[in-house]
Amino acid sequence: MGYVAIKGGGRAIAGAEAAVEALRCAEGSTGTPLTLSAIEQQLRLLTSRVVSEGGLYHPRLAALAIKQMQGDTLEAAFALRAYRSTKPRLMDVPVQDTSRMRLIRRISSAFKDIPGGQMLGPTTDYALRLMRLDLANESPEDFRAVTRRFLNGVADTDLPDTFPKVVDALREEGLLPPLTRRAQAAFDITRDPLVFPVPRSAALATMARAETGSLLAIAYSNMRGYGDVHPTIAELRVGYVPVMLPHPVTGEPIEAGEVLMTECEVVAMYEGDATDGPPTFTLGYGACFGHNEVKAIAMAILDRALQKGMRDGPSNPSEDPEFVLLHVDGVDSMGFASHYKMPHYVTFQSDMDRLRTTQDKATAQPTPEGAPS
Amino acid sequence: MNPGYELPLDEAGYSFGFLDEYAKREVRRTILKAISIPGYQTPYASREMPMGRGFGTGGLQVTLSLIGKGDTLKVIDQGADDSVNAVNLRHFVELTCPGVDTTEHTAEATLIQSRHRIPETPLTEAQVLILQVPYPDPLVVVEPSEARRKVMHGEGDYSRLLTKLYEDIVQFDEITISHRYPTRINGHYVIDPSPIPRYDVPQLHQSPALILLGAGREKKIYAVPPYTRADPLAFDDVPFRTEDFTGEQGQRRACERCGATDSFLDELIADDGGKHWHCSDSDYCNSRVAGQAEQAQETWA
Amino acid sequence: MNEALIPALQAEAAWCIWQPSRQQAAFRQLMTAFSYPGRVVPLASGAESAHMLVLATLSDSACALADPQRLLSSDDMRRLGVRAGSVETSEFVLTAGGCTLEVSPRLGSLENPEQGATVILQVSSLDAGTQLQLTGPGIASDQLLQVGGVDPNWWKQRSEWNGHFPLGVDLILVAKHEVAVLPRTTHITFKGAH
Amino acid sequence: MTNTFEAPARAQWLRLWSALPASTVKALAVDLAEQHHVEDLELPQSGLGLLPLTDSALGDTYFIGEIPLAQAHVRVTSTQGQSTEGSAILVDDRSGVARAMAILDAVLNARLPGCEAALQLLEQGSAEVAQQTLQRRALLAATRVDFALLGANEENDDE
Repeated sequence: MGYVAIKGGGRAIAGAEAAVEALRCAEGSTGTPLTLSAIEQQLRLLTSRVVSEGGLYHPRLAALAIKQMQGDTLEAAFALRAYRSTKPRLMDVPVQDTSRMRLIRRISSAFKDIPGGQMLGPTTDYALRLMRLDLANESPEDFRAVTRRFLNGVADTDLPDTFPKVVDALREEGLLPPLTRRAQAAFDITRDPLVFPVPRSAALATMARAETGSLLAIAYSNMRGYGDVHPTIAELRVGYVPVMLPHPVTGEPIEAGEVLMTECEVVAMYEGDATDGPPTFTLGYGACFGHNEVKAIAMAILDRALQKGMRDGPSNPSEDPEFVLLHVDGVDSMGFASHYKMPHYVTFQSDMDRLRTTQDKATAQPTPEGAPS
Repeated sequence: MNPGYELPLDEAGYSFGFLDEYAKREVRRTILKAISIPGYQTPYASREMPMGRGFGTGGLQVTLSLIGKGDTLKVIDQGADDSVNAVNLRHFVELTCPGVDTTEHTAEATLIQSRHRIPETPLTEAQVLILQVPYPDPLVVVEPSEARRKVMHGEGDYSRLLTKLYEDIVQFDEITISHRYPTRINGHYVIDPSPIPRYDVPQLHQSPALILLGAGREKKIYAVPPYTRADPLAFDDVPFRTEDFTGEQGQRRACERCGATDSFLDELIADDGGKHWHCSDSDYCNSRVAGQAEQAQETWA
Repeated sequence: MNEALIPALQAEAAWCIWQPSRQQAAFRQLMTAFSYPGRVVPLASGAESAHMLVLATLSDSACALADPQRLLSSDDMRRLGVRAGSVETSEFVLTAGGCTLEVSPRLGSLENPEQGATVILQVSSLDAGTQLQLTGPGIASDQLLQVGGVDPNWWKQRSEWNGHFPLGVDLILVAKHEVAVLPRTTHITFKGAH
Repeated sequence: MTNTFEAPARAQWLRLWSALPASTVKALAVDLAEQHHVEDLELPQSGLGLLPLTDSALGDTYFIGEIPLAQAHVRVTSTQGQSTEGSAILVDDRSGVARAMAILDAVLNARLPGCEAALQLLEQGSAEVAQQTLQRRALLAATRVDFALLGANEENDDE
């Protein structure tokens, strides 16, 4: 047990706050504060992670949270979540169409020549993980020249900004079951508790704002052998989806803004004993705010695994909706882990009272095995 | 964001009570239903708060939906106003609710938010007690499915829970539940009274003050209305027992600070390894010490 | 949306019932009335209408309100932002005590008794009329309440609706400026004839 | 050049104005508010909206997360008594900017005095958007995998 804080808690907390701030600014005389746009641009993948795990597409606020939380993605996502509680819900947004995504990257590992072509976009997939020492002392002039030089180097093209989805091509060939739009209303995880069984829309929403590492770990368990998805990436897309909303006066849809997102479909082996009709491939779907490919792929694999679990019952952890969905949220899990740091003196006191009483009773009338002590 | 975007610092101020008005209205509707159905875990859309799940977000959402100018708030954790978590919550309310007073004196408070204790000083009709709840449903131990638990609660069917208690007695000759002691409200719903010690459970019974319980992570609010029966589950032959503070010589231990023999005690271990006993309710202890000081002065005068 | 219409209402004397701070104070009075059934609690003041203040405090676009006797203007409904619903399906029912309802409001279910309706009943007075003797949660020994302008059949209907706890309806009795509440748990016995 | 610029469909206006610094748009709105009488039909608000998408595997609708929303709805009445409604809804958290665009929206739609300036901002905005589109296309064009050319000569991978 220990020391009960009768006094001093307040002073200690104020001190802790100051101590954290002191370390944030400890760079000293040579230090310059990070600007939010620098974080949003130069740490764009970190910002992406925070907007998706925070469940709110606001890159600038995410950048502020990253600065304030000194780079802790869990805490930054948490700050974004809490901010949501102060804002009213203004309207029911109509369903948006991701095929209108303005792409910056698009690949398929299933087909060489996909309609519209493959474009690697800004990826480090094939980059050698060698330290670029030239970045150590980058001059502002060089830094600012880079993008301009890149643009000048590229000949203007007649590329469209939207492309057909690969899975649609597969459907036309009959390799995938036709897309049957479902009427069922989407599950709102920000308002309704997850009481199992939950619809697939609840699973997709939960994974879309899940913590990347948690999602990856459970998906990896399936890839390694605690599962049988064996995915092939039909298409992985990164781009900006225009958000079309009805003009309050005319009622006609207008473009109110854009949202950067990553979307991925994986094809998994067909199910021999599937439905009636001829066997087809099965699909898994993953998507999240921002540019976060590992998260989208992990989610797609888990979606496919959960589809199986929801239909036939789980045969391993990654197919169990309750196991997966209740343990991938970074804000919940982090919060609960942290709360154990709080005082539990009173409950522990009455625990000891119960233990002693039962011990006394046990010693009073010793059992053959002898009394616990 | 567009290159030209700037955060709306002029528009970014937090509104009174942090939560948006729609969220408050929903919590308020939920509270009224919880009072109308004593002990029933009323579901609501719990919002994320700027502190971790498990740090009292449920109690806090209730407090923020109640509080207004003219209120005086007391926040305690483990019975102490200056316990780190209590300080943190009080600071947050001071930050987001300008014009609200805070106090450490139970008697002065109109709202009391607490984790793990009910103050020793009896509450009045002018006060509301808000308890932070980590696990709201006492039936979880016997029934994993919430759908089935809701039916059992509705029917007031707690046979399986009583069986569980009875098995305890058979094994240990004693009910081993230390805190969160299942308690039946107005003869129907059995609640988890939050992790208060058994010592505090009798205070739920016929309390003049309204008692609200908020579980943020589990998205539930329930209530023990004033002047309402609250009976801890027990058996005729094995009665409900509160914590026992009898010392080696069979006397009731006293607080070594204020001498109280009628309060819940914290057991402290000093650096020399010796055991010491203090009131867990710091305000109760402090005001007794202060009272004794006054008396001492009077006797000198 | 309530907040959105504040300017439109500036003209009216009663506009402040749309203010968050006013609604917070009103809620606390209502909560007291729910906690101590049968106690007459002052609510509205001056030009404020008590039943509008109750609705502004408790209802919004997330709920449905039934108004079978058309006691509210369409402007009132728009300002509340509440959905108009039928008596059988709405969370809130606003009605005059003079006449009874043809159909039963929502009583909730065994699993979700909170879905039982809240009925806002307009009465002529809370200090004269039928004498009710009340017992139940929130009442130390017993509580007397006098209610004027309520059709005697109301009490019959209420006891039928609340016959199977936890199902039932909760009643907010609203006079000009005061309210008194009869939650489903309150038991009524009548003192003398009326 | 302003004269030659054709006003795009009203559905595009907000996107184009949004591409400009908010200060520019707000400044014009202030001018217009001085020339005309502006009343708020709804209080300008900022808040959130859940973003529903359709998944391309099974066609389920789901919420990927929330987006900030700011909206305003005004009536603008000119000194000649000509009256018209304008409004704006943005993926943004600045109700002030939404209100400014709502005013521009009304003035330009009814061709009230001052609409030329609003039109000019549209032109500037479309230039910005064109620039942005060019940048994104470059990301694609520079990284296109042309299987036809593989092996032929790695060097000119462009087209």
